[in-house]
Amino acid sequence: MAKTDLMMLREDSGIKIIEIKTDLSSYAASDLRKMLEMLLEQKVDKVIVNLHQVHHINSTAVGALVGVAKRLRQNGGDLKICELADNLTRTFNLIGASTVIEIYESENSAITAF
Amino acid sequence: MAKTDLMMLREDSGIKIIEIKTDLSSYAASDLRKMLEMLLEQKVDKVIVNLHQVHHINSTAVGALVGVAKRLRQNGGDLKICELADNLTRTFNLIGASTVIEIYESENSAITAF
Amino acid sequence: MERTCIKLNIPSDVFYLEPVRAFIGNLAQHLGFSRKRIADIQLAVDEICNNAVNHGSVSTEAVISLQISVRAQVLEILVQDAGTGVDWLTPERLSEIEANRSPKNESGHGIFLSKLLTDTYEMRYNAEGGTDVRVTFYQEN
Amino acid sequence: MERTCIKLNIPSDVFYLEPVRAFIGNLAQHLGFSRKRIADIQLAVDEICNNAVNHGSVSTEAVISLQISVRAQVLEILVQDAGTGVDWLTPERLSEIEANRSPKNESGHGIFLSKLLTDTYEMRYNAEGGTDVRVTFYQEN
Ligand SMILES: Nc1ncnc2c1ncn2[C@@H]1O[C@H](COP(=O)(O)OP(=O)(O)O)[C@@H](O)[C@H]1O
Ligand SMILES: Nc1ncnc2c1ncn2[C@@H]1O[C@H](COP(=O)(O)OP(=O)(O)O)[C@@H](O)[C@H]1O
Repeated sequence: MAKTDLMMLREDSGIKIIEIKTDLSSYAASDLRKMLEMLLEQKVDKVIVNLHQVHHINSTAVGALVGVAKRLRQNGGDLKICELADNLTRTFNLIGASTVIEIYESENSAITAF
Repeated sequence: MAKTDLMMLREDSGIKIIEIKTDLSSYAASDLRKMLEMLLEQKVDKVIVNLHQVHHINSTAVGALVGVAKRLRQNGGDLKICELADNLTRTFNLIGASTVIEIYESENSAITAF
Repeated sequence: MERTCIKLNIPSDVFYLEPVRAFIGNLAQHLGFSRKRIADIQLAVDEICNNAVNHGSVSTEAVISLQISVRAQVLEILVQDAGTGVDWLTPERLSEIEANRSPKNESGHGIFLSKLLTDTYEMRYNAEGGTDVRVTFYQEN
Repeated sequence: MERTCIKLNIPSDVFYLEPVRAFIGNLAQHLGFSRKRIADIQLAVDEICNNAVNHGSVSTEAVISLQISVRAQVLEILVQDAGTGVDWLTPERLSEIEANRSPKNESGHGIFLSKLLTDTYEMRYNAEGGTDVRVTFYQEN
């Protein structure tokens, strides 16, 4: 089962930026989690996840983002997310995750917030 | 079962232009056929069907377009189609309908061809 | 379900929840649900199916069954799993799940979300020893 | 079919072919088929299902059944209808359909197209007196 181009990893101002290219249900969330674990192992401390191409997210994917954000903060880093479609913002709000994870309108504002 | 915004009818240089807003499988093809029948009853003779928002077409919908094109030609009019995605062009070619119905890259070239 | 229109059986694997979501989204759209409501329906069904796969199945050999009934103004969806032999569906366990839910937790949001996003929500054991979750979505207009 | 992964039953109504197409498209995409191939798969299945609805069913009360099997590099789809009591599937009738096909005709392109777009194509009567159409799509790479 081919998983190509699910996400793209970039760097800007010393911050790792993950651009997600697919909907974030449980199927893709496991890859997201692996990618984030890899960054944690590499002692990366600043991560931004850009969600502008994501049309659907579920609680498993939200949980993966929240979990990594908490672990990065313990080392003085953080994971911030940006460019959420309305229904994604709604999902984060309903879960309450928008109080646990920082959400930005644009990638630039997420970068400058670090 | 709600069918809203399936197609939009415009007029340009005395030509009726139907812009299809949905995939053209059998479900929507029946509406397309009704719309075309209505134009035939109104003695309209020049019709362009713009397919730029259509991602899928099947033989039923192609048949509806071919049928109306033939009837319009009997009265000196025509139905031309334009702005087909690659897979739509492929479907017309496989059926052979591209030899029976005139296909244009842009709406403008279809208009000037009348 | 008085009139079950659609039956959909998939292997218990999150891979297949992707086409299921596409199916449900397209169906809801053609039924005239709003964009916002379609997203809610897709999320609720995703959460319910995820639980069926992750908690209600012994392996990917198990089957998840969806029954989708379309009536005037009502979309009803029943998701059935075969269970794992564990009795989990007790009022105590459900209260505990609810009480333990916190935005800070990485998991435990699925039932909460799907209850929130549906117009009716029912959970019960089925004959196979698994769980049935039956939800409905009403059309506003 | 050695391993039937997915079963999908819908009422015999072209309305439901819309979500079916979304399901098949999403599945083929996740299996790694190319965009062009996905369009071919969706068109072939659309044509086959249309025939099941328009020629192989007595009414919308009839059921169209799809069985989709996913194996390494092969997507196999079986479409079954319940039939209308008419014996149509004879070599003579099939030759006639083929001989009569013309680009100028409004109909009669469905079987031609679906044969063209599939890697294997098989049509036969089923136990219910309806028609089974079984097709496969191989992955190139
Ligand atoms: N279909 C099911 N079969 C068995 N247990 C279930 C099922 N659905 C939910 N549960 C139980 O309820 C708990 C809470 O589910 P949920 O709120 O969706 O959060 P999560 O799935 O993230 O744990 C699960 O951890 C599981 O123990
Ligand atoms: N599933 C089926 N059950 C009964 N008859 C069928 C079925 N599929 C095809 N046919 C017959 O074959 C003919 C040709 O089908 P097709 O090539 O798809 O063109 P069309 O559907 O436009 O007529 C149909 O008109 C019908 O008589």
